[in-house]
Amino acid sequence: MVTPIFIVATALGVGFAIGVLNKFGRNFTGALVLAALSFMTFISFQWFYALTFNNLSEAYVFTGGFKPPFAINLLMGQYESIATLMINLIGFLGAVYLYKSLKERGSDAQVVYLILIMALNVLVMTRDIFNLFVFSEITSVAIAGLILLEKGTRSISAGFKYIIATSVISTIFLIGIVFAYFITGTLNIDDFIGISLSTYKGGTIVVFLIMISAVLELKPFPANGWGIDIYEASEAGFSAIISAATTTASLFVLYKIMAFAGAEWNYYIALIGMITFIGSNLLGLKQDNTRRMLGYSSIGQVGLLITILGFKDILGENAPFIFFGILISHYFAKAGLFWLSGIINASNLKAWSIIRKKPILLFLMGTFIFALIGFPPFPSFFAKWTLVMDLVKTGNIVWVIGILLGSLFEAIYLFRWFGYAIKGDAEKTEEYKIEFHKIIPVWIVALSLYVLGYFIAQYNEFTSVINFIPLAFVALIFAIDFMPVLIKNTIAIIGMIFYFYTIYPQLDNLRLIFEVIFLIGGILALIAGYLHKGKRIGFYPVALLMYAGLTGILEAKTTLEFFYGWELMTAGSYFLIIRGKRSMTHALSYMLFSLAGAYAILTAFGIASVGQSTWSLSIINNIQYIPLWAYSLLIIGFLTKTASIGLHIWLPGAHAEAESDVSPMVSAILLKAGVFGIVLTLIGMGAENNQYSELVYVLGWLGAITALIGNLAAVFQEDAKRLLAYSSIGQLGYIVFGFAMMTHLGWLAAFTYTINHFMYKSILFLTIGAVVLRVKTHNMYEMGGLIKKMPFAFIAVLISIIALSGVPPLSGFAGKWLLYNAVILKGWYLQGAIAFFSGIIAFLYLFKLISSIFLGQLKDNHRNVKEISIWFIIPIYILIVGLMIFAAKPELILQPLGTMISQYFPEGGLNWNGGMATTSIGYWHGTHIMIIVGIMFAILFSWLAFLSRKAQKVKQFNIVYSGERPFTPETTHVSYNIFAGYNKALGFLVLPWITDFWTLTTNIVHDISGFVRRIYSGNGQTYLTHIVLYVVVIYFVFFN
Amino acid sequence: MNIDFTKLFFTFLGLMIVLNWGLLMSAIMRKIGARVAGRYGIPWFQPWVDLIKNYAVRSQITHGIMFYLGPVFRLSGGVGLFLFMPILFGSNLWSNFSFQGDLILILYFQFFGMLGMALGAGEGGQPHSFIGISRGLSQFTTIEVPMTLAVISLAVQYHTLSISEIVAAQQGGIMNWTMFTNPFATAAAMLSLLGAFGHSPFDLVKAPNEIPIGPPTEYHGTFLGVLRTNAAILHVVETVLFMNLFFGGASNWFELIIKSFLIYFWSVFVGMVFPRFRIEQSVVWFLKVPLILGIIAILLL
Amino acid sequence: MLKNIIIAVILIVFAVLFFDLFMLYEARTGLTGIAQYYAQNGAKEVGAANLVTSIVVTYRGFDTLGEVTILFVAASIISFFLKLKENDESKNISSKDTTEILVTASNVLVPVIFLFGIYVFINGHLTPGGGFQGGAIIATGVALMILANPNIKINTQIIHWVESISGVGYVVVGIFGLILAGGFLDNKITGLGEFGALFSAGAIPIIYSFIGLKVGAEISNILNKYQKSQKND
Amino acid sequence: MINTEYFTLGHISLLLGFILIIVGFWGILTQKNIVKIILAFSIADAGINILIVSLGYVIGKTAPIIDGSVVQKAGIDVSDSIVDPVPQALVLTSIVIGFGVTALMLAYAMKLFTAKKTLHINKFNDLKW
Repeated sequence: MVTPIFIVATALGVGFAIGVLNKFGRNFTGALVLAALSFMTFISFQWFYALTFNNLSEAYVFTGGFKPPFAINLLMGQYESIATLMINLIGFLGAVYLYKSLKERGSDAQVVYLILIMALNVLVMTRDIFNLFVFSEITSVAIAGLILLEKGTRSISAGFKYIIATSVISTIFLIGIVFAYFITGTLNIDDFIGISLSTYKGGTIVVFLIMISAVLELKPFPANGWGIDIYEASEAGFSAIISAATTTASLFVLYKIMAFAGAEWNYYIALIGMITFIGSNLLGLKQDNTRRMLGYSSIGQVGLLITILGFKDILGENAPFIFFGILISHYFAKAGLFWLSGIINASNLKAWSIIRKKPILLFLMGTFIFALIGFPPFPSFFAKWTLVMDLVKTGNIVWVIGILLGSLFEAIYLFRWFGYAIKGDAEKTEEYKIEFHKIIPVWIVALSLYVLGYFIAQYNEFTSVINFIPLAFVALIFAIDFMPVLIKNTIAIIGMIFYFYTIYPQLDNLRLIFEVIFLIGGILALIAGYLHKGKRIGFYPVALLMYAGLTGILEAKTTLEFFYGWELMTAGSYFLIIRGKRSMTHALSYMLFSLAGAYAILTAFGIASVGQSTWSLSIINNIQYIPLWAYSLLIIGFLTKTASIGLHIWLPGAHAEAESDVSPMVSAILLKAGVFGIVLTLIGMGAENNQYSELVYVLGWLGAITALIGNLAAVFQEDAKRLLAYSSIGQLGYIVFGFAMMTHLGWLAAFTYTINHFMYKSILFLTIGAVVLRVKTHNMYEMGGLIKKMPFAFIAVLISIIALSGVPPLSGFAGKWLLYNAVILKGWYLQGAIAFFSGIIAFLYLFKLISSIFLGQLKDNHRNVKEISIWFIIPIYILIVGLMIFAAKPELILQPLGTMISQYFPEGGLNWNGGMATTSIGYWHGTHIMIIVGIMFAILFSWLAFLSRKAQKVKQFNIVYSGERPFTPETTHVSYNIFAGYNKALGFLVLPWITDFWTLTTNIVHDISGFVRRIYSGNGQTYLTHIVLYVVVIYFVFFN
Repeated sequence: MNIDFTKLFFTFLGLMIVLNWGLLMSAIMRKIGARVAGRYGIPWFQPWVDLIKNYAVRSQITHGIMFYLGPVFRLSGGVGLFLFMPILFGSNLWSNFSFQGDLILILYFQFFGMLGMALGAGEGGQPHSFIGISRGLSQFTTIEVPMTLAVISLAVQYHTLSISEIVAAQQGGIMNWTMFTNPFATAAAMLSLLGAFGHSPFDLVKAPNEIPIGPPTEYHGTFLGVLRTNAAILHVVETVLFMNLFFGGASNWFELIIKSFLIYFWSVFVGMVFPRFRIEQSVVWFLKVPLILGIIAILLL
Repeated sequence: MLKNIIIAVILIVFAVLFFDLFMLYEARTGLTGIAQYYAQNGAKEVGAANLVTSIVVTYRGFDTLGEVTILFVAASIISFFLKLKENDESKNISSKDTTEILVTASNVLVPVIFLFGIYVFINGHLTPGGGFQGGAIIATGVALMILANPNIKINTQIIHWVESISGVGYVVVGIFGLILAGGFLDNKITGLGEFGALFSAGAIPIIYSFIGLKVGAEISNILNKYQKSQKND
Repeated sequence: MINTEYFTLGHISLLLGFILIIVGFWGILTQKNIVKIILAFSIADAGINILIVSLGYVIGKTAPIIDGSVVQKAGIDVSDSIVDPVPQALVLTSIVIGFGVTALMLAYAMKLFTAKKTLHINKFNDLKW
């Protein structure tokens, strides 16, 4: 074992020696610095490994040959080893990244960099408070110098602000230190802990001074203008070091100081952190400069970490896991993002669209952003989960709300930025080249995030249950992303079939239904993907990511697994959605609603775990602490995914703009995840013995109104896919309504709708998508007469709209019939009437859909279009077969469904007598009706065909038209705004007031952000005033 | 399903009776209308003449397969409604196939013909068809609202969705009719009936003089014949539905004829008095008084 | 106006805070804590007559290493911060002629000042003074040279050599302490020698010499950079 | 209130230190010239150094250098006759650090002046919000 003092000795030895060795050139000194850093990394890694895996006990390093407190000592313990490893690793990678900048500035800059990293190590390890001061001064001075790596006035003024600010802070720190020495006669931190400094006479004020300066070093909001400037002004590679390494060290300093500050500080620390977290992320919203935005994000993340430190006693043994989980994610991700920002060199967020030229950079950027927000499989996911669980368990729900609010703010600007990168309008097309030494560190940190995510998950008992196999499959697909579609699609389909085959015996009937929808539906939608030529870069990994998440939800045995699957699904579907044209804003709002929903679910899981000894998903069946809130949160969370009214604004755009074979995935399949969640929640509420009738009553109304508004809005659409999207909202409204009834029949109806909606909405989206591919427009009024060109598509749409509208004899009627019976038996007449009203409204848009596209006048530019692709016809007709079987033999599906529902609602099911289903009020024989209608239809058709056998086929335009010939198909094809009268009568119901509401909310938040950030006037003196004012305020708050 | 040929025969017979009664009824109504307007009117056999003429037209044109399917769907809708409707109370032979499905089936089967017709007409590419259909569908959505409320009210009142049982519950005197036991539901339904029959003021679907005859503009010859046949059947079946639900049903053909005539006359009567609504007017109209009546019917349960 | 009030309030609150601290203070009549330990054992353990030196160089030697480092870092930063463009190197600094007295005095005094500085750091373990003080004194000499002749060419190579070698030497001595004695920067790598003699207190005179040279070199370096940067104008 | 009986040399220098710090802070917060701000910082720094030294003061004791002037107990135990040596060591460090930081600040000031030909701090607000 190499003693940790060699970290210092190496850095200083090399650093001092370079003054002579610089004769050998800057490359030589650069290599020397790298060698020193790698040796330092090796030392801390060696300690980390020994302390973690070989159960070595922590080691003190004594300097001067005397024992503390008489001499300065360093400690290398478990946490120190992690922190120093992190600092040295990022130091090394950063040096690789900055190699050229440092070289350009000469050996002096190289040395300063090396010494900075060394000083950060000492900050972590030292146990002497004055030594802490000395090395924090070294850090400050070194940072102030290295800011100058970036040339120009901006970096100089930022550096000056930084150095005067840190000087003031260290003045306060020093006063605290000397008085601490004066009252205790020692400078050793362990002594302070031993004698509990704060209980000394005057100890509180001394601790206050020390603590406040340690906090100020971490740039708390709002006394942090000087700190944000350096993120913006310094060279990207160095911002990464500040954000990753300096932060780690400063947090560690705070941690050490908190050890002797006394528990009464914990609350204030947590509060300071929380204000910083929320405040910084709020201000991040208004930023359009990348680095500055990342700076706000960094400070925000530090705020969160400070809060965690404040809660360390409450979090108990999970505290290190949470702290390091979030810290490591932040550290890698933020370093990676800063480095990327140096490679791309686009200061304005909108200019980031140039990153698209190198898709692999997008992958890296996405990795970092998702890691920052806390998506699986990154460490922050597990840490945030544990944090929220523990905070809720200990009754700190308000804090959880704060954390989630801050995270949401952060998500807004980070995903907005990501959206610009993926989909923004690329104005400039200037080439940029990626330097090898710059991209390598980025790759290393990105891959480390994945690897660490896996290992972190294994670390904890309750996180080790995660099933990583689907994710591994996604990784495999990602690895072969360079292959053509044919191969990837086949592998994906085979993989999903195989996975379905292995997984289905493990699932109960409820989950099996959803698994069929998710996986079989997914496979069918993937078949359409064969249409694509080329590589379709990036599609398969994200599609499979979504499916991995979806199946993860079903397999989940614990709340963590469920949430893990949920987040994977959100991530995958986000990417699927943003792949569409013009879907930047839609994907953003999808992500934000999903995240807000996910946070609601997370909080609810936390509440559910109060008083439980297990993490099993079944804890939601027996929530002991504020159950009504928990269930409400769960429902709200899941309603974001089912796009209930009020939470639906993301859906129309997202579905409409998605690619042709993606729309069915995100509509017919994805929305069902929300349905599954609602089912789970309602089962949790006790199904038949449900005590939350008010909640489900509200839910029922919500469902009915969603159905009405969704369908009504669909009527007024001109974009075919948008129409279908609104229709999905309406259909999901029925489903929610059905489940909310909490009766056997209600659930049966809802499940029938669920299955039906999956089938007919898949067919519709696939068909319309395929048509759109042929005619190159979404607008229905630009189509028309396509029945002649695409009879197969027409038949598919015809059958599915008959099913959707609920007209007998197809399967949609089963749902309507069940719903009627359920409504009447439940007594929800008015809600029921609204639901049925909206069901009839569906006719309007269905007619518009089919007639505008397939009937009427063929447009001149479509005279040569062909039938839709065979790769679409195959899955469409497989689904049609399914639909017809359901229609002809409904008992095949309804009977097992009934059996399954009987577990939860034993009473009031259907009675089956052969094919005849009866309830206490109604009856229905699906098969017979099908036969009767079929025979009748056949007879009448033959009759008419016989009578009209001599009818002569005429060409287009040969119509009754006052003896004139219509001029163009455009003027003759009645489609645009066809329901104008209806709009005049009922259009007021679908005025976009919900969108307006959300827009207003967004604007208000942004205005607040814009207003608050004016405190950052850019004036260094103002920042100093902020710092001292902050001290004053905390002084008053703490001492009242 | 065991095929009962006797029953099948009676079903066919019933269909014929209904068809002819429907034709006759339409002739009577037109005659009444003419007299009110001070004209002489048509002879009573005019509908038969028209029908035969239509079926006999020799030259026909078609716009495609869906153009055929439109009238077929339409007629299937009418015939299907007849098939699933118990015609006479207490008679197994005249109850058709009503034991395969209940009131909900009837309600939703109405859409079968409508939807098919809309699509068939659509293939013609005739702008007036589209206009007619869009008006028809718009109006239809709101017509159904009071009707739905009335049906729910009835189902709750009688605790069944079976039409036969609803009729059975109304036996034993005129005061047992739904008309008296649930007057608000009856009123709501009867107002929605006005829309369903499409007489003035709700005749903007076909809107003569405005968009020739709306959806079927492009249809002629046998196609038109089929549509006319359907219209006759449908009118009777719809009145029979109302009769069954609200006016005690009928235990013999005579009673059926009287009641269906009166119910049909109600819509003709209103049509004589009021001028045509515009679409937004009629949509809103159904969401006012009829809707309120329907809600009252529900709330009074 | 508001700003002034805020500043006034801030200063008042700080005054209150300091007053609290002031009230904590009561004059000591004896030593406590680690100071007492140093007073009792310092001479014995470290062997330096100047207790402050034994604390600075040995007990808290690690701090001192940091101190040296901070000067080194500051000097390095200033040297790349104020680095001149190639063509500026040869320019002359325009300034008024310095007085004869200053030039003469500097010629006489500079060697004496250097000597005095060396004396101060070599005797740092015995008398008041030490490496920092000595180094600072040496740098004063350099400052005087610059004042006397603003265009003087200071041999930066020597400064760098001195700085580097003394810096590395300091670290190496520290590592010897780790290997041969009780820990990094332990002075007992040689015998402690006779108390109060010049060659006593183990490695302290060596370390203090390194520090003195290094500090002198560093400060001179900074002065040199400031001097050169005047060529910019 | 302050008991004048115990108002020693230590008190006076301590008070002086505090006053200097406050003055320094006042200068930092109000002066617009960057060099003046740096000077103000130096004043505050000096105040702290005075503070540190004052805290090591022991009534009636001498400097912690073991020579003839100090009373030695057994051997070389001088704990009864010297002032606290630790603050003296600390103040040395503090001074050196203050020197380094001030030097760097001045370098910055020079560069800032070169950039904008002014030392008014309000002019250097390119980065904001």
